[in-house]
Amino acid sequence: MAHWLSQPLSWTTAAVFLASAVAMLLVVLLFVTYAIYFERKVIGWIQLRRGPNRVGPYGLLQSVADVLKLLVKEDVIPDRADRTLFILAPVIAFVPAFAVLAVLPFTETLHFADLGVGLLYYVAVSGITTLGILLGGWASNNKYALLGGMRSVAQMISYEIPLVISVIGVVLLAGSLNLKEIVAAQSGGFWNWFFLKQILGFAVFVVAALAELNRTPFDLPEAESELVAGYHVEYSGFRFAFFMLAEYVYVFAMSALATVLFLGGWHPPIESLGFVPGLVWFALKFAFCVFFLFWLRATMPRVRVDQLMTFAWKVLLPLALLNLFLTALVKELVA
Amino acid sequence: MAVRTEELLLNVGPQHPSTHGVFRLVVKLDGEIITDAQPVIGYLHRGTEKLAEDLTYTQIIPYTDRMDYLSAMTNNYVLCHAVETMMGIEVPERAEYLRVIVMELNRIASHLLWFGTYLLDLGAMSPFLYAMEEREKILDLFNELCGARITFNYMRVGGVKWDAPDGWIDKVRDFIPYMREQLDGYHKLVTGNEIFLRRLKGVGKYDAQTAIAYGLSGVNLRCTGVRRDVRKDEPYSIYDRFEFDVPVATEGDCYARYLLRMEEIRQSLRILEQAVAQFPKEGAVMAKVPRVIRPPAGETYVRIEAPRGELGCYIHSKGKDKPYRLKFRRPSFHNLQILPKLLIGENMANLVAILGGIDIVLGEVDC
Amino acid sequence: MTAGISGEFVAFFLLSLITLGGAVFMLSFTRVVHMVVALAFSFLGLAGLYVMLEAEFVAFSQVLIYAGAVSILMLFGIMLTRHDVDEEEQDRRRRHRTFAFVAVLALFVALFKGIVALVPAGEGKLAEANTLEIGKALFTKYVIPFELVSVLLLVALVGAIVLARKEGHDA
Amino acid sequence: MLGLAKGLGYTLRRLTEKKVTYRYPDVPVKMPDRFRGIQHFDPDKCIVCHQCERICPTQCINLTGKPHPDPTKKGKVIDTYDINFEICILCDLCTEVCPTEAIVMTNNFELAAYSRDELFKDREWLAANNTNVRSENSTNLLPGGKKS
Amino acid sequence: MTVTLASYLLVAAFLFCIGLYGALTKRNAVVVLLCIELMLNAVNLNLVAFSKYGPQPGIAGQVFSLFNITVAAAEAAVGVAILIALYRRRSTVNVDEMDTLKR
Amino acid sequence: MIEYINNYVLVSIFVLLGLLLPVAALTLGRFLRPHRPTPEKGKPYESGVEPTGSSWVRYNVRYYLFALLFVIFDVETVFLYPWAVAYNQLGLFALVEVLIFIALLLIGLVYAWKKKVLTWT
Repeated sequence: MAHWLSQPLSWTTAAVFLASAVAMLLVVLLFVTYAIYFERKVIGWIQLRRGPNRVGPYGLLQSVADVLKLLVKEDVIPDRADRTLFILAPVIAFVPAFAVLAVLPFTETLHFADLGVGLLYYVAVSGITTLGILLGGWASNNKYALLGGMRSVAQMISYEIPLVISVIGVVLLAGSLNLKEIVAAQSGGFWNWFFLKQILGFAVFVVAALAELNRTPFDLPEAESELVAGYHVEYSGFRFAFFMLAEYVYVFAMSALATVLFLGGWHPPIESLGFVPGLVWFALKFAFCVFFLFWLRATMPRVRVDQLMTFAWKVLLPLALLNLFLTALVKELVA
Repeated sequence: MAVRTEELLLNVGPQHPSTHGVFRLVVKLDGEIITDAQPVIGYLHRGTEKLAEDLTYTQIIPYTDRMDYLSAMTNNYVLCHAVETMMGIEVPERAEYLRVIVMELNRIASHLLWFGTYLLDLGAMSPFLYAMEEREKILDLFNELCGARITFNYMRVGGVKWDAPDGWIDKVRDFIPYMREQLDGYHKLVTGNEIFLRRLKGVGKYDAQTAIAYGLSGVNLRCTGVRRDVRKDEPYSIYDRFEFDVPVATEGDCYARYLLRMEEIRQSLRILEQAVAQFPKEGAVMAKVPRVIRPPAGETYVRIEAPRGELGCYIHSKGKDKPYRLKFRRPSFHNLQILPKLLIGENMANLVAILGGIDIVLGEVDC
Repeated sequence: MTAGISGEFVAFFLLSLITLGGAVFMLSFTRVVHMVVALAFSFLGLAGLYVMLEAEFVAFSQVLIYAGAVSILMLFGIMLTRHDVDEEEQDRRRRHRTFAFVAVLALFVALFKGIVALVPAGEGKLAEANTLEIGKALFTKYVIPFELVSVLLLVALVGAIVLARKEGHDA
Repeated sequence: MLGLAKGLGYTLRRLTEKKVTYRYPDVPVKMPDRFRGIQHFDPDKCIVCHQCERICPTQCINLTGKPHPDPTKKGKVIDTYDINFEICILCDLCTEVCPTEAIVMTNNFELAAYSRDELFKDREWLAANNTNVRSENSTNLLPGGKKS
Repeated sequence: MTVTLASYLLVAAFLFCIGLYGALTKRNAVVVLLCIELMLNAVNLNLVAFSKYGPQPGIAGQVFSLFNITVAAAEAAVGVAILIALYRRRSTVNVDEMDTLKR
Repeated sequence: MIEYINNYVLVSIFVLLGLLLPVAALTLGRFLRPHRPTPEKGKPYESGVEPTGSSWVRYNVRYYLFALLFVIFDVETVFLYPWAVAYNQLGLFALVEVLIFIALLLIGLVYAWKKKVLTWT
């Protein structure tokens, strides 16, 4: 990709870019399909069930069937809803989810846009999804949806702050916002990976990322036992699918981001294991992150909304700032 | 003119995932704070008590199955117990042991289901399925004993319908250590979980006086420090033969109720252990009763300790084969009354924790 | 980069269209929530223009703060107040509007003349290490404004809390 | 934090345990002998004593008798016998009172139907439902508790 | 057809004028706030444009636009807060009715 | 410069593709899915009963306060990023500056904390 990025823009390069983006889209869709399948399987196994096993061999086509069902499902828009925003909201939620993938590097060579401000791009663009969720909740003209929307937004904005501050520690160590350079700064064994040097920042990042993803134990926005389904109560068919898709694309993006920022990206844990391709290492770490999310979901109860907000501002934010200060201080003293 | 947040009138239920059946709660919200809560019941009303006036006593038994459908055995028992008291029937030893065994098993099954659904309300999915698996084992035992898994129709005036099949008692015996082990697992998975603790501790608190004033019973009363258990205080059946404790807590919050229910499972296992050990080898399971059951004219009220609290049965007989008036004191109905008081001023997120903590069964509330 | 209309121009045209379209729609919508959404699009278009001007960092700060944060703040502000106000116009308002329109038009004409008269100036190279440059400038040349920013933020935070909070007490 | 870690450990350990779900439609569920499924009715045994009809708490059993075709024999034989499974609560009381075991329980329980009308089962259907018939029937109710 | 400084400045001027017009004519205080944001953004665009094409191209324009964003954010925050406070008192968001100081 | 342009071309392709997918899928779905509206389907869900009152009500101010904190701290992070990137070349003085900067904002946070803005109830 680096080769194509340094070529002057022509129809050929544009076509290559387009092809790569389409490929990425397909990969992501495939990931989402099987992430949902895998999630259901893992949770099923943990709960002594078999998980989906009806559609296709081992239930492998279950998610495909689900998507097809959503596609042919009647699309109901409530009469009193704000039609325009109701239609627009899932799109607003999904587009940034896909757009953030443009900056994630998977290996030294396999990456897309190599922005100088990659991390900021991720943080900024992912913030727009919040808007989609709020609009979706509001446009439905449903009390549960409004409550859910308000809650999710309050939660997502509260945790965005610790999230963005916790990664500043990484930026300090790497001296760049470029994700490729951040990974490059972690080469040479797992003791150089930032999750060790940034253990506090990593902890804050994990918690805040979970909350940003609306995953258990922070899945309040769609707390089905209280708010039924949260902001997307009124959504059905493919409009609902796009909220869902956005959520899982963020699972992909956030796991990849965690791998890049803290788990050393494509670097092997020990130098001598360098003969294994970087993509494999990346995939392994990435898969672990994804599995961790599912594992948590099978274990944890849900946090209560007031405790959630308090926790973000009173615990995580000070911790993130402390981490930032300590990192800078250590760096100053060591250098 | 002070204008502030408008109040949001929200219907929680009847079609809502965490109202445990068809229960409706009209909630007024200020932001996420509940300013008023109005329970609406009756979506499951079947008029059991009125229907009973037109049924013979044997025919009423299947109806009691459907009151508290999570612990039908105790419901079966309370009716039979009331009629037996009126008619002065002596129930054979073996039948009494079978009754105690199934009632305690049913208490465990009921608490397990509560545990599972409560955790589901709180957002944890796995405990539900684990609890269901253990409950399944109990239901299988029931299935083998009386051919049904929920609506047993097992007890009869004067005894029980079926004797235990061969090897059934051994299966119950094997179940006890298994259940103990699983219970330890639950504690590992749930009880120490900080998120869980923070959601329950101090939530839905009330004191003993309030509890008594509202007529609460069972765990909902015992969590405030009142040691009241009909099995101990007015032993019925053969409960005076067993050694067991009545767990009591003083906090009066949801966490205390959780711990008590879990401890009650342990105590029930203790009773089961003793009952299985003392189980008579031989004997009838049915007393000699007249072909047509006609309690003498008069009234009687008996009470027993159901999983949800004090279950009472009042019979007014005119000497006919059908009751003149039949009334059940259903613990869920009485326990539910405190709900609005607990909810007002609480956070919306605590709603399910409090509602679930009371442990109601709508079949029993509406009856 | 091909002949004829350059890609740069197409991008500029589209982004300006989004920006100005968002702004115009903002004025013409009747629902306040729609206005905020239109404005958010306008902000995004502006961020695109910043990218074209090789100000990556400013561009994504714009996305982060405006499209992400300020829009949400505004939406919350709307949801906290009565927002279904129709902007129905009375005669008095119409006169006022006409007057405002003429004044704004005059201003635009003046600005237009000024801009057209502008001598094209040199073009700087900024793209490399944009963030680093900003960081260096911020912490050497502009230390005082930077610290003032924190004071401003503090004052805004405290002031807004004082103004908006209340409900907790007298409710 | 320790509690969370403990819980995670617990779930991880259960991940590899044997699964407990039934493969229900593929592998039929074996119900114990006493299971109360759908009744089997044997018209030849029926003496038209109406006891089952009378004991039924929901009055879902309807039966009519006719004079015995063999005029030398006294009593009646069964003419129609219907159970309305829309309201039947499977309480098992009918089999309990039947003196001749004409109506007995089977282990079959699959009653799902697309129409309510299909739930109205007549004599022929009930007679044809003769698989998995329960072996023990109501004998336990006799005082003295002799097991069958 | 190339994009010059003037193009950016024109867009900014247009944006500024839309904002100004809205701020002068709209009665809903929230909308007025939005219009002010728009005007500030127009200024920002100018700053960034000058930082690339100005007489002295340099990072200063971008730094100042950052400051400007900050000011705008603070303004929005306080503006909405004032709005809420006023609304609570007067139950309206109509700027024409917020004229206590005139009386 | 070429790389800069190419990067953003790629980003815009991603954005466009992200837009295209929902539009295409929803348009495709329009031909596949049934459309039989009934008045009941158009009603908002409220646990199976008729909803009472509109849901577009004025909402609790608490949400605004969190949004306010969010905006303020978001702006703060915008200034922290360049600092973190340039820290290698700036040294101790910049650290002190940032400390003052963070300290001032922490005062704001503590103020909010004291005024019970951060507690939900």
